[in-house]
Parts: sequence; C-alpha cells; structure tokens
Amino acid sequence: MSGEPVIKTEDLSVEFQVGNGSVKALHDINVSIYDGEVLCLLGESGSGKSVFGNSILRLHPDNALVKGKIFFNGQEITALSDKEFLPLRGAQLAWVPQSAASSLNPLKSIGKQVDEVYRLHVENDKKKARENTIDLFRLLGLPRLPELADDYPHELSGGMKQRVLVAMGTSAFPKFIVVDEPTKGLDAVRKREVIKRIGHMQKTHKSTMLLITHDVAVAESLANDIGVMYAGEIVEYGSKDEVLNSPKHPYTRGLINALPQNGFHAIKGFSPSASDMPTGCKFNPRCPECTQECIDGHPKLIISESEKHVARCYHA
Amino acid sequence: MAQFIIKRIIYGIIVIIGVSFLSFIVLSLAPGDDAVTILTHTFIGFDDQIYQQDVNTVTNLYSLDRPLVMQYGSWLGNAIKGDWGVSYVHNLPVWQMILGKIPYTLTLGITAFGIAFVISVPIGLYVATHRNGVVDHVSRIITIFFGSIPSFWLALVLILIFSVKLHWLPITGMGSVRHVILPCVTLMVGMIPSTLRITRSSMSEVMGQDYMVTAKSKGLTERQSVYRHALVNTLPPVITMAGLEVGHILGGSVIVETIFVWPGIGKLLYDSIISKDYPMMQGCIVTIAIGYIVSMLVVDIVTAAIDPRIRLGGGRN
Amino acid sequence: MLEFKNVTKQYRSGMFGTHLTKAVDDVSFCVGENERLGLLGESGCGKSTIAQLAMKLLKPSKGSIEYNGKNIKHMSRSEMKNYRKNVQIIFQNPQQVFNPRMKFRETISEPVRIYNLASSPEEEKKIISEHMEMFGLPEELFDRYPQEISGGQAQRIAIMRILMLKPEIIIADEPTTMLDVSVQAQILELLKEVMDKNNITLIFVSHDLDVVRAMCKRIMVIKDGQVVEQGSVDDIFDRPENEYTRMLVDSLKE
Amino acid sequence: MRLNKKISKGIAIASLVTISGGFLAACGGTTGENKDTTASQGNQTTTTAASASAGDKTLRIGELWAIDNIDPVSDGTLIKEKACVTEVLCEVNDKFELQPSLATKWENKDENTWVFTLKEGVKFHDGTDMDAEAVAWSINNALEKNPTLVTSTKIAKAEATGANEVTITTETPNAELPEFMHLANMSIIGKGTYDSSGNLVKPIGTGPFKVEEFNSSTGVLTIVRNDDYHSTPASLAKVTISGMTDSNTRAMALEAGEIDFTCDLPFNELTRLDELDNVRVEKYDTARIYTCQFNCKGLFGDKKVRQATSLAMDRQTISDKVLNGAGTPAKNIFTENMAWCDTSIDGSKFDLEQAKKLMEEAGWVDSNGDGIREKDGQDFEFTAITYTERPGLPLIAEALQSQLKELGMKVNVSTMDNAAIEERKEKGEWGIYLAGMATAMAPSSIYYLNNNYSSEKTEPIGYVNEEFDKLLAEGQKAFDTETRYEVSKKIQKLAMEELPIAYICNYGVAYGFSEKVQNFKFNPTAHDYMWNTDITITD
Amino acid sequence: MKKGIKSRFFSRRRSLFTIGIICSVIIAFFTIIGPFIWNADPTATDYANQCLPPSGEHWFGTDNNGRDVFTRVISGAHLSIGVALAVVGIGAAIGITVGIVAGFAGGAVDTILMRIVEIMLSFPGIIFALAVLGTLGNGTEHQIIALAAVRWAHYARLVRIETISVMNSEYLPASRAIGNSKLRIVFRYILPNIIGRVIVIATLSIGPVILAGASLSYLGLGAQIPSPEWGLMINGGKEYIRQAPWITVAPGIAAVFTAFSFNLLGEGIGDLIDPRLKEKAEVD
Repeated sequence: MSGEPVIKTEDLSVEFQVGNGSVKALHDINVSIYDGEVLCLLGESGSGKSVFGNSILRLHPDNALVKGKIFFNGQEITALSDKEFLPLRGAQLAWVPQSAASSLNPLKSIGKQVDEVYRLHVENDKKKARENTIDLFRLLGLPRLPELADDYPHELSGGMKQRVLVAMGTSAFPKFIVVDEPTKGLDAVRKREVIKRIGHMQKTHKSTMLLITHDVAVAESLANDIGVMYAGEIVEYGSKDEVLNSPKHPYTRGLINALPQNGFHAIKGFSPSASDMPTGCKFNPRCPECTQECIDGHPKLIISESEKHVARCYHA
Repeated sequence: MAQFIIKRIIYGIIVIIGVSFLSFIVLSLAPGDDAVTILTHTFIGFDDQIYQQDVNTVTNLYSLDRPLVMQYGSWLGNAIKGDWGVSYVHNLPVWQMILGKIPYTLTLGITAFGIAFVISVPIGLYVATHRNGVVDHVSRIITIFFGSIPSFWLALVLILIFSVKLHWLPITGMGSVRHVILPCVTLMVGMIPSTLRITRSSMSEVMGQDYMVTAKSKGLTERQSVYRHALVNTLPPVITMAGLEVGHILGGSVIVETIFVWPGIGKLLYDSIISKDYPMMQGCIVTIAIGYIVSMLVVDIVTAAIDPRIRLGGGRN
Repeated sequence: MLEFKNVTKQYRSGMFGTHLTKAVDDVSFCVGENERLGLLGESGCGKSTIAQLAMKLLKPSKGSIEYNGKNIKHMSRSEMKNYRKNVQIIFQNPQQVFNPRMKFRETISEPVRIYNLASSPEEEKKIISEHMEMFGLPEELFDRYPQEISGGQAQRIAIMRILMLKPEIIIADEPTTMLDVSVQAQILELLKEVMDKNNITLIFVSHDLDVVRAMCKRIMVIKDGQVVEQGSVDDIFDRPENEYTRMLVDSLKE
Repeated sequence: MRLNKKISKGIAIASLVTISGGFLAACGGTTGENKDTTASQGNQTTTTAASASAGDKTLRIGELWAIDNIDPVSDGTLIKEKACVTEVLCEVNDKFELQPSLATKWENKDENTWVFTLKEGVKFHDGTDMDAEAVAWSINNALEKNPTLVTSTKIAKAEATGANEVTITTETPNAELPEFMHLANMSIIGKGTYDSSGNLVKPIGTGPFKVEEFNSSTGVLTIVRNDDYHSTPASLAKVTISGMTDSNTRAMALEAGEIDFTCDLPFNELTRLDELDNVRVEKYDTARIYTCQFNCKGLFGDKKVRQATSLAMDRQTISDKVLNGAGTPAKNIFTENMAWCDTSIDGSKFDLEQAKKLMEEAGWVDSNGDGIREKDGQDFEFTAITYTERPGLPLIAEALQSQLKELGMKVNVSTMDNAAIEERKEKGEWGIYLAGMATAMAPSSIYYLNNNYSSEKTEPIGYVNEEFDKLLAEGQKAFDTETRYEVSKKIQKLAMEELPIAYICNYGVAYGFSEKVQNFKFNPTAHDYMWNTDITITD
Repeated sequence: MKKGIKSRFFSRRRSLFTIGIICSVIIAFFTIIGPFIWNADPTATDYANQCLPPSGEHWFGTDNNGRDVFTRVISGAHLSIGVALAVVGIGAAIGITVGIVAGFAGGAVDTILMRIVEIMLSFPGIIFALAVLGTLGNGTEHQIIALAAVRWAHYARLVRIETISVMNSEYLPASRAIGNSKLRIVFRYILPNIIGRVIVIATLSIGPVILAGASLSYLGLGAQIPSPEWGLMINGGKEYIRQAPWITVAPGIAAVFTAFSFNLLGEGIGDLIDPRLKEKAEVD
C-alpha cells in the first residue's frame, strides 16, 4: 500500500460498435494497484471484468472504443501510439488468457511458445530461454520435465495448459500481470493446485497482479484487495477481509450466500445483458433492499485515503 | 501414421482399377462402332471409303468382338505384369509414349502451378489480414474473371502480342525456357482462383483464433505474429488444395497442348479417346490416376509433418 | 429402473493403433425410483462417458445397460422413442448445445413436435408459455440465436425443454461447471425444485463435492473409469473408506 | 516417449523426401532416357555434314495432322507425298495420266497377271540395291501389314521373275492395277525399314530425301537430302515437318516466321495473310470435293426434288463468302485437269425459279403460307448432318440452311464427331449428309464412281439403279484406258442427271508460304500437298 | 428506417452482395425481356454485312454469317444460363445427398462413397460426354446430364467435409438425445449449417460450366451450329479472333459477367446465412 501505484485508472470506460448501435461494456472505473499487490476483480460473466483486463494491454478487437486514462508507473499509457506502446506489451505488461484450451498455438511445442517471450524481451539465447522455461514449469509443478517442453498443446490436460500460460506470462519477469479466469472449467483438485502455484509464483517474484475471476474461493486465497463488478461497474471495493467478511453491497452478500458451503441461496433474476441496461442502480431489479431512490438515482463510488472500504449503494 | 499411408495406398489401387474399368465400359458406349473408328484413324482417312472386309480384319486383329469384360480382363492382366499393350494408332508401346510425354507435361504443369502458388498465396494472406479493403474486392473480382476466361482466348491473345507482334517468344517448339513461358502463363491463370480463395478463407479463419490474441499479448508485432503463428496454421488446407491441383497437372490441358503444340498427356488422352485407341487411353488414365494418388499421399504426409495432432494421435497425459 | 451391467468402453489410439485406453472399466450400478445418485471424480475419469453410454450416444465395448429390464441395445424404434422420452440429459456447456442456425422459437417447440404432446397449435402455444413462465424466461427469447443469450438462460431453456417431456430420469452432466457461481446456485435450486415436484430420478455427474453433497443422496466415486467407492452422502464425506476418496474429500475441506 | 516423437516426425519428413525425389528422378531420368530412344530411332549413321552447296537451307513445314506414326505402309501420304522419302512404281502427271517412275514400263499378260520392268541402278537410302526381289518383298509386305490394300488393289501376290522384272497376279481382274500402284501406301521400301522382329526402325525409301530423326513424343519428323538420289537431287538440305493441329496456330506461326510452309489456313484469314509482306497465300483446287448425299428413302426419293435442291444451291456465294475463295463451284464430280473428266457437264447452275417449278411439279406446295412446303400433310423438314474435322463443312451447312429456306425447306443442322455419323445414317434420321470426299485416291476414273454409285453402296441410302452397275462392270473390265474414260464419262453424265449425290464446291486448299520460299509448283494429284524438290529458299 | 436499409445494403461487407443483386437484375432483364425487344431471327444468314465492327446499329458488330451478335447474345442467354444453372443445380443436389450420406453414415458407407467420388474426380469428363452422345444422342438435356454427371463429385467432396465438421459439433449429440429422428437431424441440423458454404461454391462454378458446355458442342453434344448458345459462339468465333474479335469476345464477356454476378450473389447469401461472420460484442 505504499508509493506510486503500478496501475492507476481514471474514469476508464469501453464501448463496442456493433451493427448500427454501440454497447457500453465498462464505465468510469477508478482503480489503483500497488507494487507487489494483487487486486482481484470478482464478478459474473457479462460484468465486463475481462474487458478491463484487455483494455490495459490493448487486446480489444478493432470495434472497441476506449475512453479515460490508464497510468502505468505514473506514465499515461493510453496516450501512447501503438508503436510506442508495443515494447511495453509482453515485457512489462503480461496477460494470461482465459480459455487455455484454444489460447496455445496447436502446431508448436509448448516449450518453444514460452521460450519465445524470453527470447523476445530478455535475451535471444536459445539455451538460456529454455532453462528459464524449465525453471518456471518446475515452479508451477508441471510433471515430466524437461521432456514435457517438447510436447504439444493437444497432449496436455486443461490444468497443465493453464499453468503453461501462466509460465508464458511471467517468463519475461513483467512488472504487472493480468490473469484472466485461471480456474474456469477446471475440476476441484486442479483448481486447488493452480491457485497454490499462482500464489507461490506471485510471492517469489513479488509481481503486481490483476486477478479476474468469478470464483470467490480464488479471490479469498490470492487477493489483497477485491473489487466486485456488476454490469460494467465496480459496486464494492476494499481489502479482502473487509469485502468478504463484512460485505456492504447487497450483490456481494448475494454472491457469498450463493456459495455451496453457504447453502446455495441464489440471487433471483438474471444479470442484465449489455444491450438493455436497467436505469438507476444497475442491481435494483434483483436487490432485496431496493427503494425508489435506487431506481431513480445512480449511486457513486468514491475511493479516498480515509474511506478504503466503499460500496456503490445508498443503503451501504 | 504408417497404418494411414498403407490404407491410402490400398484405396489408391481401388480407385485406379475403378477408373480404368469405368472408362473402358463408358468409351464403348461412345458413338461409332469401335472397329470402324479405329480403322478410320489407323489405315485410312476418316472420310475415305470403308469396306466391310477391312472392318472385319481390324476386329479380329485387336479381337474387339470379345465381350467387354473379357477385353478389360486381359488388359488388366497384362497391365499388372507391366505390359500396357501397344497403341493401335501409334503402333508403339503405350508405356514408351507416355514416358516420353510425362517430362513435358510435368515441366509445364509444375512451373505453371509453382508460379500460380507463389502469386496467389501472398495475395491471399494479405487480403485475409485486410478484409473488405480495396485489395480484397479487387482480388475477388480478378479471381472470378480469371476463373471464367476461356483458356484459348488467353492463349491466342498471348501469342498475338508476344510472338506475332513483338517476336519475343516462340509459339511452338521445344528446347529453351522461352518456349515454356506462353503455355505456362495460360495454364497458370486458370490455377490462381482456387488457391487464392482457399488461402484467403483459411487465413481469415486462423486470424480469428484465440492463440493469435495470445501472440499479440506476448508483444509480437502484427507481422511477427502472422509469420510465426498464423502462417503455419494456414498451411494444411492450402496444401490439400495444392495437392488437388498437382493431381490434375498430369491430366494436362488439351486446349493449351493443342494450341502450343506441346506434347502433353492431355492431348494424347483426348486423341486416344476420339480414335478409340483403348490401350493408349487406359495407359493415360492410369498414369493420371497414379499422379492423383501420389499427390494425395504427399499432401497427407506433409500435413502430418506439420500437424502433430494427426502425427501423434490422442494425448496421453 | 436403469441398470449398468459391468459396462466397459475402450478407445484405440496411438501411431499403430495398438494403444488401448479404457475410459470406463467394468462399471455396474443400478438406479431406482426417485433416487438421487451422484457420480464424483476428477475430470477425465470417465464419468461423462458413463452419462453418454446411458443416453445411447456411445455404444459400450463390453457389458450391457438395461432400462426396466430391457437392454437398450436391442430396443425397437418405438421402444427407443419411449426410452428417449423418459431418459433425458443436461449437457455441460449450454450455448454449444443448440443448433446455431435455429431460433429458440423452433428449438423450444421441438420436443412438443417430436412426441406430439399437443393436439393443436393453440395447445402447443399454451404448454410452451406455461413452461416459459414457470422458468421465468422472457418471450423475446423466441427470436434469439444461441450465441446471443447468457449461459444461465441457455441452461434454463435446456431444462425446460426436458421437463416438457416429463421424463422419469434426468442425467445432468456437470450442468453448472461452465456457469458462474451465482448462476450455478440458481440452476441447482431450479433443478432441485423441478425434481421434487415431479419426483424424477437424478444422476448427477460432477467433480465438485459441495454441489454433489447438496444435490444427491447416494454417491459413487470414480477413478480412471472404475468405481472405487459407493455409499450415502454422509458415509462418503465423514467416513471415506477408500484412500483416494479420502484424499479427494480432505483436499476440498481446507 | 521422447524417442517416439522424434522418430515419427523423422519418418514423415523422410518418406516425403523419398517420394518427391523418386518423382523428380523419374522425369529427370525419362528425359535423359527419352533422348536415347529417339536417338536410336533416328538413323544409326551420323548425319552427313549438310553439303556446303548453295542449297544448305532448311524448310520448316507446319503439318495439319498430328504425326502419330511414320510407318510408310499405313501413313504413306506423309512419307511419300510430304516427305518424299519413298517413291512408287507408276507416277502421275498433272493430267492424272500415268508416268513411269521406279517402273519403266508395264503390261498385263492376261486378266490377272501384270509384268513391271524396273528402272536400273536405283539404290535405297541404306545403300542396298532396289532390285526385283526387293520390290516384290516391299509389295507383299505392304499387303500383309495393311489389309485395306488387299481389298482395294485385289493383288494376290508379287514375285521377282527376272533381274529387274516383277510379276503381280491379282485375285479378280483389276483393269486399273497400274493406277493402284500409284497409291502412297504402295510405295517401295527397303528391308531395313523394319528390325528382325518386325518393329519399325526407320522408313528406308528411294526418294530424294531420307529420314534423319523422328521424335515420337514431340511429333517432329526431320529429313535430310539424299545425295546419291537416282535422278536430280533435291535443292534443299533439310526439312522439318511438325504436326500443328490448330489452324490458328499454323497461321500465326507462319506470320511469326516460325514455319516456312503450311496448308489449310482458316478461311477468313486468307485475304489478310496474303496482304502481309512476309507471307504469301496461294489457293488451289485439289482432288477432293464437298459432296451432299441425299437420303432417297425419305423426302429425296423423287429425282425432281433432288434436282431442285441442287439448283437452289448458290455455289458461287458459298465459294466466295463462306470458303473465302478456297474452292471453286463444282461443275462435275471430277476437276477439268483430270483426263477422264467430261467437261461438257455443268452441275453448278443456280436457278431458284426453275428449282421452285420442279418442287411444284413434284407436288410440294406451301399451302399454309408458313414458308415451308408441304405434301399430303408432311412438312418438307429434314436434318443436315456433317462432321467438324473438315472446318469448311459446318460453314457450308449453315449457308445451305438459309439458301434452301428460300426454296421452302426447313433445314436443321447437326454437326458431330465423324465416328457418330455412321450410326446416325443407319438410324435414317437425316435428309442430307455433307462430306469432303477424295475423288482420286487412286488416279483411276472408275474407283470413286464404283465406291459411290454401285447399287451395293447406294442401297443403304435408298437409291438403286442397275444402269450404274452395268456401266461400272463394263468400266472395270475395260483394260484399254481410252474406252475406260468413255465409260466413266457416261457414268458421270448419268450421275449428274440422277443426282443421288449433289456436288457443291471443289475442296479448295490454301497454301501459306513465307516469302523466302520461291518457285513452288502445285501438284493437283496430292492429297493435302506435295512440293517439288527444286523448291528454293532465299534469305 | 432509412438508416437501417442503407446500412443493411451498403455497409462495407454487404456492398458486394448488392452489386451481385444489381447485376443479376440486369441479366434477368436481358434474358427474359430482351428477346422480345431485339427479336431479329438469330439464325438468318445475311452475307451482305459480314463481320461489321461494333457500330450504332450493331452494338456488338456482326459475325461471319452477317448476323447481329448482340441479338444472338440476348437470344442465347436463356440457353446458356439455363444449362449452366441446371448443371450446377443437379450436380449440387446429387453432391449434397452423397456428401451428407457419406458424412452422416460414416464407416464403410463413407469409404465406398468416397472412393466412387475419387474415381469420378480423376475420370476425364469428355469420355462421359461421348458416351451420353452415343447412347442418348445430342440435345441440350443430354448435355446437362453429361456435365452434371461429372460435376457432382466436386460438390460431394466438399459437402462431406462440411458434414463431418457438423457431426463433430456439440449440438449434434444433443439433437439425438432430445429424440430427433435421423431424417429430422439431416434436414433441421446438418443441411442449414452447410448450405451457406455450398451455395458459395456452387455459384463459383457457373462460369466454368458455361465454357465446358462449349467444348461439348464441338463433339456434337448439346447446342448445334446455328443456335446462339454462348459457348458455341465463343468457340465458333475462335477462327475470327484476328479479323473480327468481337464475335468471340462479346459472348465471352456476357459469360464472364453472368459468372461474376452469380458468384457475388452466392458469396452474399453465404455471408448472410453464416452468423459466425456477424460482428460480436465480446462482452464478458
């Protein structure tokens, strides 16, 4: 929690031009992540959390329009041209994709794909790159080293592919890593192992990380701060213990109660689709404590030095 | 993979026998009595007087009166033993005629295909990465145009310009590289549309894959991610199409071979069909079928070499 | 009602086709009326294969599967149609399960048309709108394509379609793995309610212990295609005999 | 596991290399090997250095048929007429009258035996003497290899009955045996033409040129001057003949200076090519004619109708507009320069009114005013069938279609491959059949008439006339040429009167020369073309 | 509403489709209405004005028999296009049936059908044409049979590949699980998912089919000499390419233009049917 934040965003919002209209995926996000810390964005699919991750590394398809500012170590990277931004991507800013199954080039061995990052940004020496890759694989607990490096993606299980992508992201010792849904589609045992390995990796390298997930268990074990996202907005922000133990926003409470160990108390209704967004507080149709005020006004979220744990709700 | 190759070869043999049998039967249905047609293409001119005695002598000379299946059986029996029979019209061993023609057909076919491939693949790649751009539309219009030009048009126009008016290139004859240029260009133009279209669709599909986003996230430039990752994945369908085109090369093109007096197998096959020269026709068809099968085999091997999923089968972890 | 008799399913792979992998290895069990059976195991242990064998989407290499005493392999067309009506499946990733080129209007009315549950178009409309309300799905979904709706909604539609047939057995093949936690809760709640109301037998395939514990009464633990342990929910959780089950339960308890 | 992966990738690449390697080696090898086969096929002796005399030029001919086969017995026209490699016993002059060639004189002892005395001191290209024994062998060899010669010449066998005297006995009397000895396939060849097992090595003849090389795959025949030729040697050192089946290619090759001589150019190009300064076009009538055979079983049973149709054919327009001058209107079956032609007959009159009158007399009247004549309810509609191998035929068919429309006939045109014609004629679904028939395969006055007017031949088209058979039998027995010519003239008069076959235009041929080629003398007896050996090429 | 139509028709991706529609309308106009306007007899020879260059009176000039080339192209349109569409139609129909059966049934059926397809692919079409000429005689319907009999193999091969990719999709086992009969699966699930690609490929082969028809006419199969069929005119005009190029060029351009518009139409339909290409908002 000290010094200049590694990543800081000011009123960041993202829109997609689709057909003749445009779809708001993310609006006025103000977040800052400090060196060596892990901010976890917790939210359902369709809440825009991956969009935020992509916008930091400019991985959006061409029909996306990004507004607002993003700062990396104090430097405003949204102002950079593509050419100026390029050296940052991969070297300083890394990204671990969500769907592991289709995010690896099927025709190249996994070793080569991880070496590539090291040789591109650190040193173009084949031997050293391979050594670095094997170390990372060992750190992430992958079996049958070093032969595994010559295997191809289709020969690996889901969990192993996920860890290879993590290795790929961290192979050039980046300052900041975005990890998108590391545990989606994995079974319980694999999930436990991936969480353990990522935590271990983060601690040894002291890397700053933005963790995107819908799984509360992942947030609980890895995050320092947690931002709960709903329908393109951050609805609650604070340290892990504050948000999980004493949630202020009704949606966060609903999320925690829906956990199996808390008895599956589901939140009724659906998360709104991007095209027909409700007015006022986006959660009002599903909120048990909804009042007229919630329907008319749109509550604000102001993070300040004094007030760390805040929620975007009139009744917080 | 070895099991795959053996299966492929067996299928190939079945196809060869199938094609030769089908063509044997179907040609006998063609108009005109076999003996009369052969007579008019061997001993006498096609509009000279035909005497019944001569027809009978031709019939028993080549034993055409035997039932079709018997004739095919004897041809097949000899073919397997390596004797492809003697051509009625040329009265030379069939294999010698074909062997003589293969180098010419291949030189023309492979050079034409090579250039077509070298031109259409880069354009296909460029167009896929710049969809709906000006180049995309222009290339589409050109592909359709090249696909529907009658090849003899192109041949005659090329000859007019380069041989008759400018005297740069010879029309007929053999020997130097200059002789190959005109027929090669005519053939090549016909081959561009299909390769271009396959490259474009395969490349645009690959560009949409998730691993291309990963490549971008690694900090690769647009050009690097295309060459290192996209290109390899685009190859398999393009190579399969290339295999098909190469398979047809041996078939040659009757029109180009007639106009440029190029001794290819296409003209030889066409003439043997018209004059019902059964042994020669069978020889040509079997050669073309073999060419087709070999190119399919090469395609499968190359795709297996590129794609580990085919080469190594299911995963074991 | 549904019985597996030492069923085995093996695949041939490898370069020379000599390598045999057994997805399901000599599994026998039976499911009675209104029972809640859970199939628990890590991914790749063959539990989904068992589900597909039950649905006759895969043919067993050895052994047989019987429904009410009749081997489903030798069923006639009419018997098979009845079997299909009574035994239904919910798949893992909802959006992929629907025909991408068919609007939901037709997809939803498909079961009614196949088993002609409605004598006239009006009756068909009545059945459909009834179910739509019950599942809280808006009418405007009719003109949507599968890619245009969320996972949760897609899974609801899948369950609704099955329910129209009033099946005896529902096989759920990891229905909530691909969904978010909150949506998962909704779907499981919905499933539970539907089953209790129409006393439908459930075979629930999952790798998530908490979900299985919430949904099932009896659990079978599967490792590499073999049933290593079978017992009631409490036996498995509190007194696991097989050491693999014990490892599984402990690792999830932390 | 490591090893397995490396091996399988290795296997894939290795097998790829071997297959493509084998492929390339195969064609590499064949081109090499292919050179030897043609070399062996060429003559064994090294080509004699082209003699340094003035005539060391090469004439490049664009032949209109693909050269598939150079066996002098089956493709005599190429080897004897176009390549001048072989010669025949009896030659013919411009008037189609027999001239001594390899045989100085000949006479028939009785109906079935003929005695030929040979010219002395004639050598074959491989140096062996052309004596009676060699000539006898050559004739018997031709009869045995080419069965069609037996049916046309009716020769039983030939034997040497003296140092340079050969006796030929025929099975049935053939008054025109000497004329048949002029057939190109009956040219005299040396024993060296075939190897011991009977396969063709190289045509060995006595002519002014000898074969140097024939590349069977490219279809190019190269011949060089025979220096010890038994009469005046040729003026040219070397001639190459390569088959160019496409008429456009021939025209453009001539224009581009790639070939020096070709024939049968596209009709419409004649005027344009002639105007070019480096090209000259010459048009001649050959011994071939565009015939129109009537199906006398159907509409053309009545002689008047046939005469009307012939009168309605505007032959002059066809000759000028369709054939572009390559082929004059046909007055009679034979051309004037043939000795036995009855020049008094003129079948090429064009008189539409007379034709209409004849049609009315025959009962064909246009009652319903639709422009087509009817008779007892049947329209005068028929199909004209022809084939595409002779480029002029389809064009003539189209022209006749509109010309006969003036006469009130509805003509449908159907062109097909020559093979299909036979079947179509048997089915009877045709009114007229347009063809290009050779009138002097052998320089005989009776041969063509016998093949087209004997009742055995005309019966299938529904026309029988004993008068023809009587005259034909008389002609075949007339050993004296003058009486035979008279009989032939009588048959010609009857044919042009009865008109089972109408004659449209002579088959004109257009020869294309490059201006460098001078003093070419046209020889009407050739099938496609023949060139005089004293032709010259200037620079 | 205006913005809706404009964008639907003139957005970048759809512009090709719109050009396709416009061209097809032009062709339809000339094919159907044309013969009534330019109704001079296309077969009457009139040697007075042989080979006149294109002029005010004769837009495409006259041919070697003095006939107005423009009228012949118009009156030949329905012949050539009709034949080409029939061939592509029949060929595609057979190809789709065989392709789907092979892809759907798999196993032995698939192997046998595919071997037959491979035999047809490496089999020179001309022999088939001659055989049809020999047995059935000439005539445009027989020409269609001869051409379609060889063309179907191309389509069968492509349809099989598409069917197999549909068979391996996730929604197919689901369709069987819900109880669909085999027939319903083929018509409701497989056909709609492959028809888009097939249409694109079918329209691409219209140009080459028109030209293939021409070479058959030379053998005596199909359209006969005086008929104004485009293929016949293109080949017929070959001899006059130096002196009167318009005789062969005019029908050639008509053929290329037709192929061009059908192809654009095909690609347009393909894009419309294939939702995958629609822009998607990656909102997750």
